[in-house]
Amino acid sequence: MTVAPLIRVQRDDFCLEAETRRISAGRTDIGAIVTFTGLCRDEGGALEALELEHYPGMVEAELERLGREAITRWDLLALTIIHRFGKITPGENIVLVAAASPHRRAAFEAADFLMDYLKSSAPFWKKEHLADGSEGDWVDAKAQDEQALHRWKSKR
Amino acid sequence: MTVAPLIRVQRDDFCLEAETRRISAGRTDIGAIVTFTGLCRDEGGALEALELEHYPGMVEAELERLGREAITRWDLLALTIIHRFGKITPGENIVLVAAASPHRRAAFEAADFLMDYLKSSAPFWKKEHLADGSEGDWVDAKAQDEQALHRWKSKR
Amino acid sequence: MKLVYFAWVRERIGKSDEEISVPDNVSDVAGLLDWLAGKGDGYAAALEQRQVIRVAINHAHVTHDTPLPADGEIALFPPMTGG
Amino acid sequence: MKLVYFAWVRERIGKSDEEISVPDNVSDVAGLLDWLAGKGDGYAAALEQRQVIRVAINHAHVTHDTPLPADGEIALFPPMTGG
Repeated sequence: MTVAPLIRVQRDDFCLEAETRRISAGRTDIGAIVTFTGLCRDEGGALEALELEHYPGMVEAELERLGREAITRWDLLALTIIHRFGKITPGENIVLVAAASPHRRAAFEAADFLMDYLKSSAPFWKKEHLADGSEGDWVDAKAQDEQALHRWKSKR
Repeated sequence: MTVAPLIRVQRDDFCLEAETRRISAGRTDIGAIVTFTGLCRDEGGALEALELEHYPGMVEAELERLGREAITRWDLLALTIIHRFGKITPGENIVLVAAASPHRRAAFEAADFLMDYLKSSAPFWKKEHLADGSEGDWVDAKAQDEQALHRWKSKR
Repeated sequence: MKLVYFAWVRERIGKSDEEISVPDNVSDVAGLLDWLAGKGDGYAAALEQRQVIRVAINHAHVTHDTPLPADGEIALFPPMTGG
Repeated sequence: MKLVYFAWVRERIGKSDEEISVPDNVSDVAGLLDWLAGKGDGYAAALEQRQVIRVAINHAHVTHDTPLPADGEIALFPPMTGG
């Protein structure tokens, strides 16, 4: 049976428990589920909110492509990627990756891989709204996020 | 503020959502939460249940020691380790590790580290109950679990 | 051909999308960026640091040496900051 | 001194714990295992592959060359299989 990634791009929040239950319900072949939840930080109080812009259509296609690549590289039984857009305040969820496998290493590596690639290739852009009421800047892409991709090119 | 690991060794199941909410509730400095959930597999239908024996007192001390080591090595804002004992049937949860950090790499590495060490140094032993009604064997420790520890000795 | 813009590329150009017809001598992405940069101050500001501009053709990432398609949607945007 | 046993070490010895007094010439963990193995068939079976037996003194892992404490709890068990 080929595993297909579940991709959702939405304004609303998600529920970690609901997503892992959706993955594990009624099955007895999963040994490990790794979840990554990315949250909005307030940057020491300076940030009021993040506004996440996205490219509808391309986002879904890109997450689907990354999800399928992870399924090809690791022995996954289920994979969920949820990314929010719109205005998100500190403490709120931004992104969820959940990877299930018979074994822990595959689940860890797939979730880690997806977060690295998602940062650099899923068409989202974050704009800051500052706590002092001023309009902040667009968040700069980090060089370290690009460098993180090299970790996956030497492997396998 | 020094972070203390939350350790629980219990017969009852746990709730992933409740544990991550306990970690993130009311705070705005967490950027990443990685959770690992280990589940009981049925080994292709051969397994009816696992019986987990543990060494009360030492288990808590050992998980606390591992948790504190992770907090020393990585920039963690919260850490939860829950391990069940007793009879666990296929599809049920066995273990949860949840690590929260400002940054994703620390959360991933700490959860990964803890699962590797927990396997080889937390005093739990699994006995199989087979689906055909016979008493199964004690699960053998895997050489690959010992080898996995070397990953953490070259780093840092 | 439809162009779509995101984040500060969109803000500097001052619109989120437009239909354009490119001259015959513009054959690849780099050529398109050069030609657009000459269309006005907003375009020039958006495309000032040409090398950081990311491009997608019909929802797939492409490099600047990619030939332009006969038709479709071309997106210009800054490096992505999702996750 | 209190000895506690787990998993198949417990099953083979046939009890989960016992109080013992070790002879004066038994000074470290390896010596304790040798001495215990001579206490009967169950002990001999449990301790047959001496090198795989893991030992904890007062809830902390120790190696076989560790001196015995004056008092406390010594646990013998197989390699752990939690997680």
